[in-house]
Amino acid sequence: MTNEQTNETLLEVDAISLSFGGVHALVDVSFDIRKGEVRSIIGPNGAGKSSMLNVINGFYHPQEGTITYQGQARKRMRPHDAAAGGIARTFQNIALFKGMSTLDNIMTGRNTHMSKSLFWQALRIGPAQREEIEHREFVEHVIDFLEIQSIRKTPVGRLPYGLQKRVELGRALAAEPSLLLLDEPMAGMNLEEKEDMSRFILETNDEFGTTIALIEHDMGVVMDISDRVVVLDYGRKIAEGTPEEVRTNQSVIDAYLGVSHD
Amino acid sequence: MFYRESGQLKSSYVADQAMFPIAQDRWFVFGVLALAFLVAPFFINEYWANAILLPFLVYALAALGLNILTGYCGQVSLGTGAFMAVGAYASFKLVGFFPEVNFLIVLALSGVVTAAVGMIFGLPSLRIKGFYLAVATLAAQFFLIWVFNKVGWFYDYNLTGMITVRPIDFFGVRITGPEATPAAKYLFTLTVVCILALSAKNIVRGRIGREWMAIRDMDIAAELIGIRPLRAKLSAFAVSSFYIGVAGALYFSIYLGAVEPVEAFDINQSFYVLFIIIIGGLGSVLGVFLGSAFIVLIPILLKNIMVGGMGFDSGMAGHVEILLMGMLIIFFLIVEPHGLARLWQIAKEKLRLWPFPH
Amino acid sequence: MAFDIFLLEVILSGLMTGVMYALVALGFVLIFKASGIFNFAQGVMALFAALALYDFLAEDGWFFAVFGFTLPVWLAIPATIVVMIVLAWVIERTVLRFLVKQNEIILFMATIGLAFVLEGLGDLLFGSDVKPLDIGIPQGASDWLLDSFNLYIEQLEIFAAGTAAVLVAILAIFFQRTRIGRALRAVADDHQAALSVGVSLDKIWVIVWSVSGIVALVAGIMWGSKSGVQFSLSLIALKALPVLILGGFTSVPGAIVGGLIIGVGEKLAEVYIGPIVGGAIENWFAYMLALVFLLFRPQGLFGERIIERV
Amino acid sequence: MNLRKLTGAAVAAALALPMFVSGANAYELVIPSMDYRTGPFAPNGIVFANGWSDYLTLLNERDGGINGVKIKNVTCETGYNTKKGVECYEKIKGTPPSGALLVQPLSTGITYQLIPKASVDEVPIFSMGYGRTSAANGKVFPWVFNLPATYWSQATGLVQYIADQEGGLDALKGKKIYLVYHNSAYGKEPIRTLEAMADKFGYEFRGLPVDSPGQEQKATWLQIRKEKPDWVLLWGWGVMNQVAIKEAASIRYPMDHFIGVWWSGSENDVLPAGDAADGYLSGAFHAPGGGFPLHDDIRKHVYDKGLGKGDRDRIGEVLYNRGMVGAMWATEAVRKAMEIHGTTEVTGKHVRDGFEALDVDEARLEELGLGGFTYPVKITCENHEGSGKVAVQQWDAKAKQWNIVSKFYEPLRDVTGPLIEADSAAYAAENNVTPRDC
Repeated sequence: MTNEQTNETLLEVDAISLSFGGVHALVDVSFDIRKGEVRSIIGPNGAGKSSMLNVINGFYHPQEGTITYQGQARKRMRPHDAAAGGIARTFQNIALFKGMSTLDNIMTGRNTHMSKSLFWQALRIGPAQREEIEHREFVEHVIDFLEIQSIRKTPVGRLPYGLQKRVELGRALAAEPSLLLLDEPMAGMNLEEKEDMSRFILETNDEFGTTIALIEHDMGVVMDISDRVVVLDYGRKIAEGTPEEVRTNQSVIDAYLGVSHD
Repeated sequence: MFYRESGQLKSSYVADQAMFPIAQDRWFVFGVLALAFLVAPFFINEYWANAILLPFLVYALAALGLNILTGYCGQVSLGTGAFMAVGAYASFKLVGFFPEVNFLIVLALSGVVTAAVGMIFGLPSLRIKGFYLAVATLAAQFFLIWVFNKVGWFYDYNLTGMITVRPIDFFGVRITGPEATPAAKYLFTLTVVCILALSAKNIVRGRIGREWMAIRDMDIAAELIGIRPLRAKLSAFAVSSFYIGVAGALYFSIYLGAVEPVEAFDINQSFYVLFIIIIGGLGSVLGVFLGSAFIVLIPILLKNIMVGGMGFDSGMAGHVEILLMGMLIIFFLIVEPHGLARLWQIAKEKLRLWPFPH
Repeated sequence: MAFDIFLLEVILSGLMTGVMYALVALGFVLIFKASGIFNFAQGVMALFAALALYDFLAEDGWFFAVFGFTLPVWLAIPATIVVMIVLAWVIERTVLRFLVKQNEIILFMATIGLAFVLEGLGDLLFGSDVKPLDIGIPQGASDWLLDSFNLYIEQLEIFAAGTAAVLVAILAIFFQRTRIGRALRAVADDHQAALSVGVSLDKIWVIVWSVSGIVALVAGIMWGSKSGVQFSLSLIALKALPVLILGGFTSVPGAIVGGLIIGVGEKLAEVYIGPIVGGAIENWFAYMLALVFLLFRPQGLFGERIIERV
Repeated sequence: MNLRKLTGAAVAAALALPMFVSGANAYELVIPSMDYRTGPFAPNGIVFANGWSDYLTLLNERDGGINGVKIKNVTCETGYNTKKGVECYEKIKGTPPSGALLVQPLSTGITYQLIPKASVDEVPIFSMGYGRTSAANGKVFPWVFNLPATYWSQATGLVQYIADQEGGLDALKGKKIYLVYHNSAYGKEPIRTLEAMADKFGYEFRGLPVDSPGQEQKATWLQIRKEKPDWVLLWGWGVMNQVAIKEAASIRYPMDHFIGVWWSGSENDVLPAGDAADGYLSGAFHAPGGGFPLHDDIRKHVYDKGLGKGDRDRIGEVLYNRGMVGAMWATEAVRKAMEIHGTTEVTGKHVRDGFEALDVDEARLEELGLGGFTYPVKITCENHEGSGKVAVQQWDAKAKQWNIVSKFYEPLRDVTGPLIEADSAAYAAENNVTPRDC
């Protein structure tokens, strides 16, 4: 489906177990994400999908297992290491900075690429000024790409839901991520918005070669745009494979149809 | 009709990122500054300097500091009074040690000392949030004031426990004490406040400012996109305390000239500065000036109207003044909870559309 | 006097003082729990309540000026409660209902405005003199304890402790057993839920501010009996803040336990560490103590745990 | 009650308006009052300010002012707050036509603000018994007058009173004298003097600070109960006084061994404690009570005309008398200034000279209707304090009145002298002041 796909592994989670005070959110989950692919994580509510993303970018610290990212194995990821290493994400419940404009929100995505000291920023001449302009240019590309030029200076708190989701994607893209984690980017959208969003995701994957890990409930979308799918249920991996393989997998069907666990 | 941005196309990002992208705004600000720097000094008398403009400027600066922490970074602090005291005592000791050093450098160093102290007391912000943090900063407030009151070294072991400013010249012009002219005190303070306000505006619209706002709006999300909460919060505490420290040094050296820690820097001071930023507008540089004008000037105005204009007894006027002040605060909060800065903005938006209603 | 008796005395006095703090802190907790408002005016409300009570009792008050007689204590207290309920209603009508759903710091600021209004109003209505408040609460050392055990405990504070116990019991019954109380607890958890119980939000706010006003009256009586009713009474709020953070903003038992810990802690510090470092450390010590607790439990001793989600 | 006064004030103001217009051209003597009728210390501030203003009103009503020149009493509310005090001072100092002839800042903090300004603005500061003690040294502080007695003089006076009760200064050896003080510059003021005397007379001294405002003093009084000092001195203000007296009563500390500074000895301080305060002592430099001929004049010329600032039945309270006597000294200084300079159109500069030549002796007090009310005050170029004497008064809870129970003690100049010298020298050095010759 995508042209730049290779078999090189970008991220590998190995035997991850995560629990909160006796509640097992993830149990012995292992899978990998290859460079350049769109990898979907699906499963019923409460299957542990978001927890999985939170483990990958270091918000949750699993009790067991390792995460290998770009060849480097870690017991636990730390959020700013993840960000610095090129993992960016969007959130299930929009986590934009509501008091800031669209532009500023997306600019925060560039933060890990900026370095000029407080002193220069206070003066805002020379290096700090140049740095600001340079990153502004990049952000303008993202804005153009997502077709949100007209809301550039609007505080995001005032934007409709669909646009907020788009801005959030923009913030993640601005970081020029190697791995983009998308947590239900299309939840609550109408058909047209979903189509737009699918297009952006695919183009991102195509044009920039960004690897994408996607959580999505809309099976149609998942089957359309994913290269490979991993299915979680009650914190365990129950299936993995191409969309077709997963679609026909009996335990996946059971999980979605709500067949009771013994 | 005349106030609008149409026709003012930006051809570069520099122009688009300018502090006042709309030309009329720019001219307005230049006009105010020209008035403040070039005209006001010729008309200023002691009453205007000591009772109105100096407190207005000094509190605006302190509020700017607090607004960086509270308005931009979302960390509520009630330790402002004590941090002002740190700045004041630092400047007092520094002038004592190095009487020849330029006062601007003394001010900067006082700010740095305060920044260091502020960072220490900012450490709990990593674990403690919201009003819990606000009340925790009261620990700083009470502890620091106790130290300045108790440890003789800070007040040079004098018999009174008060510190009095030494005569200080700035490039040959006396700026402290009663011999300084009102114009000299005012211009010096105005210059410092303008430079620092400009820097603050630059900082808050750059990377660090965005980090602070990100932490304020959603600290977890900020952390997940790679902002380190520790660094962002502590840098906010440091910059904020720097400003408050400089404000404290000016408050002591130029505005009051003699202070006693218990009264001059007490908890009311902390609340006072907090009022300014809330009334003025959280997260707005313009807001601190509007807020400071409101909180510093309205009581004086009310008092002068009631005592001077209406012949009230001064005590009665005092009670009515408190009552009215409270009502005004509530009134403005109801009209515009986001402060005077937002009101100003709304007024401008209306003006932009004028004379058409929509 | 044996040393250990002195230690006991310090601890007991600390506990008693802690109860006095807790009485003030309780008012904060009630309002914060039900509406998320950090009510800065709580101290001034205590002052206002005490002033109103004094007015019903004294011959130089408005009540006497208008009606020509004063009220006995047992009538004056209910009358003051009515005043506080009216006050709560007025506050809801003129301030709170316009600020629903605002950011907590805005609401906080509004209560500061309210504090100014009440302060100015109190001064204008009742004057700023010190008013001795004596409603028959025993005061001075407990003779029996002092004579038989050489143990000094202030009677007023024993009385305050008893009152606090009764007050907390009543509050507990109110919250657990009455329909309105349950609605109040619901509103603390979720405003929508409260609406579905069929109690309107403005009514709930009036009730909670009334209850808090009554608690303020109790605090005002105790502190006013101690020092006379005067403006400084409103400043006891500052003594309640460390209690509040230590106990948690949302917990009634937290206010009591927090008060006891702060009371004992600061007294021990002042008596045993104070002389070494120069004294007057109890104020900041209380805050430091609270701060240390917070570092281990950021939501206070009994506060609701803050769960972070994305 | 106060709203009623508000209406009264408005009416009075309306009536007064034409008067101002008609008298616009006449020279007036501007004597300001920096009051505090709001804030935590208002209960005390109000009474003092009433005494001060009523006396000035009396002079206008009875005598037509001072030597025929009307007094213009400008009031300004400070709330006992330094910043408001600065605003007030700047506002009133230039009041036409005379400019402020003197200021009575009524707060330690504000006084310290104004001390350096006084010489530049040529407005004498009359910090009556408070403020900077070393300002008694007229060589360094030509514009500041802290008559009739400083805190340091008072501390030595109170210790002498203690010595008298114990049987002489020698008997102080081994006694314990504790000080409970307001933890501020004001409260810390007597510590050096008390320490110096402790070295000299061999008593044991300890200071117990209480943070402002001071509603909670349990820890302090538990320590006193445990260590049982022979005498306790109190340097408090506002609510701290009331609580301290109550706490002392609660631990059954003997009230007649408990002495307050003169700011801790008013009706406000003892009334809330009721009978328990009986026997409590405090410093005083003037008599309590409202039975002096001057009080009668105030009732007749001020209150009967409805011009009184306060309640009629509070005339003669301790702080009322203090405000009144302060206004008396201030106006006597103005009178003296007129005499020296031979003009009735005096300015602040003249009044400074008037203060420096102030000499209110027994005979003059008698004339003023204050015979025996206080002791004679004589100011010189180098001594701005005067005789510095202090007596002790005692509260009689039954009769609800204060009574002077001791003689007036001369200060121990050998104790205070060197301290004043040292502190004023330090001030002179810090501020490049060259002490003048006297």
